[in-house]
Amino acid sequence: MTPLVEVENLSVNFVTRESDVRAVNGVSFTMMPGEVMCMLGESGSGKSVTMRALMRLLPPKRSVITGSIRIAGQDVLAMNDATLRRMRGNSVSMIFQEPMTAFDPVVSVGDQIAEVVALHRGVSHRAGRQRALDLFDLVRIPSAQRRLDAYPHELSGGLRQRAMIALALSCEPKLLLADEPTTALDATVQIQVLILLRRLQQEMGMSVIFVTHDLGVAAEIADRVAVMYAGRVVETGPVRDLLRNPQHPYTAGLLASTVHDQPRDQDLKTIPGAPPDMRRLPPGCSFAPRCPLAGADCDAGMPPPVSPAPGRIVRCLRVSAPQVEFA
Amino acid sequence: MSTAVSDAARPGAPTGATELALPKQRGYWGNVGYRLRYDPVTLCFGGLLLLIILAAIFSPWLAPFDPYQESIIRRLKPPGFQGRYWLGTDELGRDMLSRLLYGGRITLTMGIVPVFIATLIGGGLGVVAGFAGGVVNMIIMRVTDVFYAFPSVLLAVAISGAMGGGAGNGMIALTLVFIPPLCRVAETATSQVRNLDFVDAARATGAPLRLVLWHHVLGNVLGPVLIYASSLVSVGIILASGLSFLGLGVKPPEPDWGLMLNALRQAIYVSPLVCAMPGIAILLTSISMNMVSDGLRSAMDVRS
Amino acid sequence: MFGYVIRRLLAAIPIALGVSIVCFSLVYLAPGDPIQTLLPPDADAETVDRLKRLYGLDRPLPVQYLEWLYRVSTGDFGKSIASGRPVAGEIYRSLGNTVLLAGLSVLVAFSIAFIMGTIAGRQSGTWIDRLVTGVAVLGVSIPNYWLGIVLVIIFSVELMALPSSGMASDKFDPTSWEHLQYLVLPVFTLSMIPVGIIARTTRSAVSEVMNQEFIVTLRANGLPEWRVLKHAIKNALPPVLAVMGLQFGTLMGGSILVETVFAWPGSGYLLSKAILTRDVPVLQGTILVLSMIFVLTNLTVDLFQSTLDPRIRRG
Amino acid sequence: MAMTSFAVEEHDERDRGGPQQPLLTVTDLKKHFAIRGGILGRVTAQVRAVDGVSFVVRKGETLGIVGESGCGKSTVARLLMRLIVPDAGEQIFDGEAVGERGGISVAEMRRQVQMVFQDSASSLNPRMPVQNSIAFGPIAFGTPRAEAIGMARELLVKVGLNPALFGGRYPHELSGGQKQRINIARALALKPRMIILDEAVSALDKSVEAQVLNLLQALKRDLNLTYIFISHDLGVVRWISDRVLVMYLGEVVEIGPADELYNAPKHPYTSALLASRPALDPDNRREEAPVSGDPPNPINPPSGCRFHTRCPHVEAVCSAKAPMLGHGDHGAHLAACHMQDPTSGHSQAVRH
Repeated sequence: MTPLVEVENLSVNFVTRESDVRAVNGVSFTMMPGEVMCMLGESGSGKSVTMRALMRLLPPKRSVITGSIRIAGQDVLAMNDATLRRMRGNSVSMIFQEPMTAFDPVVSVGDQIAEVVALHRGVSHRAGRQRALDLFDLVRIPSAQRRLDAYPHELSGGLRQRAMIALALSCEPKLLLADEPTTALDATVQIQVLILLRRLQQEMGMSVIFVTHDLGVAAEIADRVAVMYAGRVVETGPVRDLLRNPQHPYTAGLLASTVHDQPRDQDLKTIPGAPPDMRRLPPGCSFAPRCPLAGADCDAGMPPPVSPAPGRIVRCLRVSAPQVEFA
Repeated sequence: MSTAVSDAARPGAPTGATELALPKQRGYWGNVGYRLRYDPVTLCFGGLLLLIILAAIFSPWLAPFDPYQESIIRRLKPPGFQGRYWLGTDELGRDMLSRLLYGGRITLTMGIVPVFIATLIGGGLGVVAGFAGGVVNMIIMRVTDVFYAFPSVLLAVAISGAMGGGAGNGMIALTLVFIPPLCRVAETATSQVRNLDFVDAARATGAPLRLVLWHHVLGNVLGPVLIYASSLVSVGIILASGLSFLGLGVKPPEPDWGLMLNALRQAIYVSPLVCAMPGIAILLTSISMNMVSDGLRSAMDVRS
Repeated sequence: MFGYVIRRLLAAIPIALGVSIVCFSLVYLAPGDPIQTLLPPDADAETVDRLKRLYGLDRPLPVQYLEWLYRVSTGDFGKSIASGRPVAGEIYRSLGNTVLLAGLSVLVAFSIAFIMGTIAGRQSGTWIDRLVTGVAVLGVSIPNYWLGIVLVIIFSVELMALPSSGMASDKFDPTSWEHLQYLVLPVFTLSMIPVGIIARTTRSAVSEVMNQEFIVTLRANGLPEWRVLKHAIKNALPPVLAVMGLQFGTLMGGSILVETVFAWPGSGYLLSKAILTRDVPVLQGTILVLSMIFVLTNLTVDLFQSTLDPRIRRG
Repeated sequence: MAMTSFAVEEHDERDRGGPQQPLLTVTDLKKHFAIRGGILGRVTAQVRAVDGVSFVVRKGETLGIVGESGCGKSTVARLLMRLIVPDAGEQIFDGEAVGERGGISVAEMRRQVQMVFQDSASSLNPRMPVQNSIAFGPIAFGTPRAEAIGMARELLVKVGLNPALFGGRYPHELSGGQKQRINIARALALKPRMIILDEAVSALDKSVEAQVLNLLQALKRDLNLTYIFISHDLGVVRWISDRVLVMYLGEVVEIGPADELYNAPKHPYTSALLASRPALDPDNRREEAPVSGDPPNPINPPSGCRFHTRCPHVEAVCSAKAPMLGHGDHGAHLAACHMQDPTSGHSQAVRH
């Protein structure tokens, strides 16, 4: 089987007069059709920027994208505008964190979906609305007919996100990019949306890249996890192995510091310090300043990727060392 | 010290170094000044504005002639006349340059004083309305709405027209015109700031209201109000000249720019260039004022 | 929606009453006895007394106000001191000309400024944005009475291409160039300020919308740029239309300077003549009518805005 | 540097009733926000943001409050600080009624109870160096300026920030975690006895969240503090709280000791909330959502038990009659559910 997504050495710089922010520095990964990959990382780690770079949605004047992106065999960075537009919303689509701001506030949700369907399928607006109705049933929006004419602000948070998913699935994409789609939702609604997405992914057989900062969400939905730190993928692997046996000190620290039924009378384990300033990255491994295992050799350069087990890639000089014990 | 959590993982780690290397701390106004220094357009117009204001202040020393000295023989002479009347003479033979310099004093005063007074009154009312909320807010804002329901030129003309014109009445009229918009801007800014958590946090200390207002609200409201007021100065100058142009402002023979424009209108067929001059003076002043105000606005925008 | 309309209408009533109080009190702002401002200066004492009783000036102020309000609402604005004719008729004759001038100016301004502002807002930060912003600043900085004079100097005095003032005849005929050419300079002059203001508003509204998240969604769904722009304009339009309505109202009252320059026989010109002759009944009546039109325009704009933006209706 | 000012005080003269007297007792707290509409702008609906909330906080404990957005937990925090005025309810602070004659004044109560807000950015004055923000409270109560700034710098050390590096900075020059440390320092400046933490760690990254939680626990030990910890994150609440209170649509549905409530929830809503947590184990994924739909709008909430529209155990009695939370000792595990009341007529009601 050929990979659906191949990203190689992707870098994104945001250039302003005052600074040059290196949001993504050399991200590489491949994805098979039908696979669900979670990009896991904290705010500012470059996961959302990577998503947007995949669809070339970053402001062209202020951002410089280098490296290569191939989706379904096509070179995304070399596409002309017309080809790019045919890809967007059609074979590749996207869901956003805040469905309130992701919909046009003055157009009804039904019309917004119909517009996209009509555009890509070349059908009438009426047929587009019919398709929107079917999609609303697919994502289990109750009283779908009535909700088609609702404006975004008239829907509850959970229904808005379901409508957003309906919009993203309207042209049966091969690849769905989901940028923290459940972060803004309440706990009881988040699990509903996660289960819905998992079911739809299996039924439609599409690939999903799911961006999140929440390990629990990753555990619920991912086949594979890529952990990002300071604009780099520091570790990838199958979700089970990675959560049970994290290799990179950052992944281990993140797992340890996530509050989940730890004993109450003990301090939580923490990663000291704060993520680096993306304008002034450390010379070597960007995690070295916070890492309990770091030594002088870590400042020499970015550690090369090593593979301690099949399907796993880690960028750390200490991976051959025994199990990382976190302070 | 048991509670302190170290910010650096290991001694001598680069974390500490990057924190020390942060840009110099300038504070808010320092930052505004820093940004303004790199904004050549605003600096240029700011310089021009300063020049105009200085010229107005020092007009008695700068003006080559008495601005009231009439002469029948040298009426409406073109610029450069006899090498001494650089900008020519007006319909009564008075030196244009001297009159424009002196006129700056009157016109600028007519434009700036009402804005200043209106900022104090309207801004104050707005802050009170915004912070107090409830009935006080309703009373102040409803009265404001009534005055807002007049087009500004019309209100200025109506009040000064009914009061019988004159520079003083003109300024009163303009002050009344400017109070409602300033009140609105101050009210909006105050009620926005009032709802921010840091004001709640300050109230939650149990500190007296006046201290919360003074330290946490005013400082954050002042910026938007001052920016707006500075943009009103240009409107003030145009409106004040307009009133004089209609015969409702400054009375002859005072050398006000608007009044000069009106008087010279009769002479457009004879000496069009001279006729255009007072207008150019008004235009240069108001455009520099607007540009400086815009520059300030973007320099004071914390987000960018 | 219906409730919203009724609430807006009801909210306009106190404002309209407030406006009428301000207009009523204009007479009392004038120095001296208000009766003097209503009479020619050479009137004898007996006439003064008779008129005082006639106008009810010997009664308490609130009573006077209510009587005045009643008279005004029946269309009786009193008689002009200068011409002796009823003020209502004078206003009626001039109002049409001002509506024509102000309406045309706002339409011209809107068409130019909306295109300018949209282009600038879409490409904020570029040289074209700076150019548009510069033109907009010029528009609001220029004293339009002076611009009128300059245009007269250029087009009437130097080029002799267009008439400098007045109107061809009392009856306006929009098909005749003879009539239309009198409009060219005043309309151009009067549209300068609204061009500046509308262009600025459009620019900031469009650039704000273009920075919103949903624009990314539209692009992420493969919509071509012109359709993205269509969505952006639909979002930016309500505030811009509100400003446009406001400008129409402002020009109705604010054309006084430009009408004076071009001797355009509108309500502003009427007002400026009334000021020179201290004709207070005309002054009061004209200002009342113009400000009421302003209140009505604002109300219309409000209601129109709510049909464009579904979020407003709830509030 | 003298460190005496924040050391543990053996005897706090403000402590009136001794360790047995609750620090805070809240009874039947209510706040309804009016929605105006219609032709005359009459009140057409009420948002029942907080509708009859009662609880007790003992000296030295941490009470966690959990619930989804719109359940009224943040409104409770602001009501307790009197940042908004309650419509009804009694609030007794260490034996004295707040804001009533013969009791304790609101200003005095505020000195002893402080609050940390969720949004670390907007809760600091952008035009003020952070040490001045910390010193504002003490200065307002008459501490000389220099002394208050000195105290502020000591507090910076206490929350793990170097005063020489951070004291003079403005909020926009700090990271989210650093800002939240400043907010904690500010809350400590008046030496309060109680701190209300309203989603204080929710906006932080996981790795920073754990640091701040450890800091909060350490401060509580060192300074004899009492916390009300409000959050939507069940894991965090369990770790930090001694007792937990669950809110749904403005009402308390369950209250009890943390471990008991987490291990054996009594209210179906609490069970659903706990079951909605992602599993952290890929082999044990949730197949079915515990409840469907969004939480209902707090405007005109459902009749009877407010959870009955989403509850898997719903019966006729649930929409007809509102269940009571009941009373019990401090530390009792109570739930407002008909299934807990043998006399309610619910078929699954517990038998005693």
